[in-house]
Amino acid sequence: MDFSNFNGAEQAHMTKIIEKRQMQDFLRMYSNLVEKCFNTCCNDFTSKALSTKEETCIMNCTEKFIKHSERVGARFAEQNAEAMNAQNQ
Amino acid sequence: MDFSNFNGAEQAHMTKIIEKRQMQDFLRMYSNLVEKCFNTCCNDFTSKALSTKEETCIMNCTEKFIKHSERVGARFAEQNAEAMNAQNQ
Amino acid sequence: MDFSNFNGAEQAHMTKIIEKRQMQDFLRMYSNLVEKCFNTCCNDFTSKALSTKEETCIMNCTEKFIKHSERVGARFAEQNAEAMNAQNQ
Amino acid sequence: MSFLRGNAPAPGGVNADKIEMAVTELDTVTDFFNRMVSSCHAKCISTRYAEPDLNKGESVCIDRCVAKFNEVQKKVGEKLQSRGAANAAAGNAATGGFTSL
Amino acid sequence: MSFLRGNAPAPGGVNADKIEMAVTELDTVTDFFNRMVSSCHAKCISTRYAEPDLNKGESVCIDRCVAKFNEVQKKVGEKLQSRGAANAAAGNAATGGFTSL
Amino acid sequence: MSFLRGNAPAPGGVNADKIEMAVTELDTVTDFFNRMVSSCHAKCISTRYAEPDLNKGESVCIDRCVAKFNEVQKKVGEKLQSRGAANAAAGNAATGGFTSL
Repeated sequence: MDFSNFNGAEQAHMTKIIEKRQMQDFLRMYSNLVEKCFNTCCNDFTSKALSTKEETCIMNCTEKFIKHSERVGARFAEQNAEAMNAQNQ
Repeated sequence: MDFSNFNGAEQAHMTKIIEKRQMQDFLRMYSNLVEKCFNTCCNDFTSKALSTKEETCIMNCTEKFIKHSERVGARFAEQNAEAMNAQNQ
Repeated sequence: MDFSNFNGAEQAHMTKIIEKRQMQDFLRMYSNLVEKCFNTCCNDFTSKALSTKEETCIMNCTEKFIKHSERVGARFAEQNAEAMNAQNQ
Repeated sequence: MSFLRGNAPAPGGVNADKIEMAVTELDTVTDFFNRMVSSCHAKCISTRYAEPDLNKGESVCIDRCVAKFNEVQKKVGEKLQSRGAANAAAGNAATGGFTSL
Repeated sequence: MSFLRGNAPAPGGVNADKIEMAVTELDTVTDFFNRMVSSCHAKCISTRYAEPDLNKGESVCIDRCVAKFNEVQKKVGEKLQSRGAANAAAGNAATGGFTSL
Repeated sequence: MSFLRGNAPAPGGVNADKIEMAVTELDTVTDFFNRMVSSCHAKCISTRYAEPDLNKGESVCIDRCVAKFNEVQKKVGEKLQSRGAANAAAGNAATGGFTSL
């Protein structure tokens, strides 16, 4: 996004909004992760405690999802940068 | 949630917001129920009227979903209360 | 919806809000279409370019979804009009 | 956000509560419509996407699907109303404990 | 929307930032609860809908499901915290490039 | 919520419409990114979760998936633009009847 035509007050406003969105995005990713990993890893309800196998699955699922998001984010940023360069030429 | 550090005006504001959220949550549950029960119960589109079998399924689906939500809510509240007690000790 | 009891200023406000919602609805439909058609049509990740087959699928999926939405919208509007007539009699 | 304005009259004679209720209604109908589009798409549209047009079978299916979806909405609405008190309890359970002032 | 009010004191002595934080907390817990309802419904409730009541097996399943879902929330939360810095990086990648002022 | 302020200049010289448009853009890109993450996760990541790292096959799949998802976005966007008038009609059908003042 391009904020070069924003004055100081407008930039300050946008910074506040972006910070708020980032917190909301983080919270959304958190509950999203809980839901996704629970749905994939927990299939035995004969006990209320997490089994060792389930716990390992949850940990790997969380770790892998974050690495996945990071990789998607990196590729996405590269493509946006390329698109922006193409536009400026 | 703990609103003990809220003054009178702030508590009044929160009450209004919570009331609004409760209405929104109810409307969301309503459309969610329609979607979920329709998707599960209606699979015959040779007629536009609900069959007796479909209608029974819809009624049971609705009733059961509400009882399910109530039970989840009760267990959830218990766990929160326990967690809060543990924190205060 | 019935805005007959809205004064001029209120109608102007509602018009602005509705315009904003229509733009948001359009953007939501756009990303929804991308997600839905991608999920259905793209299943081969041995290449990063869209195959001819995938591209045809994406185009048909998009076109068909729009026609589907239009038809649902038309039927929905008819039913609402009928319901409204029934109420006024 | 009428709650941020207290009871002061809004500029230009706009009743913020009236606007808020109309917006809630608009959002509710839109949400309902979007779910109907999505459900009927899943029920009626073949995912092979061999052609861009709705075929006869799909078109007829959509018409019936919309009618049925509306009927389901009515049935569920009646059920929720007849349950009244019980629902209120469910609502409280849902926000159980953490929204009491 | 406290950001539209600048630093002016709100009418009636309301601290808009405090309200905003409480609303974020409320929305987060509600979202979490709704996902728990939905996940446990998928895990525990038979979709045949032959009767309107929860049977014994479903009831027991719900109780365990809620406990397990909460445990998963804790585990995932701990993981995210221990990853701290890495997460911040992910957050930046997610909004990569397009939110820098 | 610029519509609640009428045409009065906002405090501190902030153009509320400009802010609103930037926020819409931010939310649109975020929504798009989240759907891309979710779709590519479903396409590329094995749900066995035997180890915490992306393996070679998954990594390559993600790279291609992102490129393909972006191409699909372009194709769909072009289609929507070329349909222009028809889309406007669809938008009206969607909010059919209930939003006319």
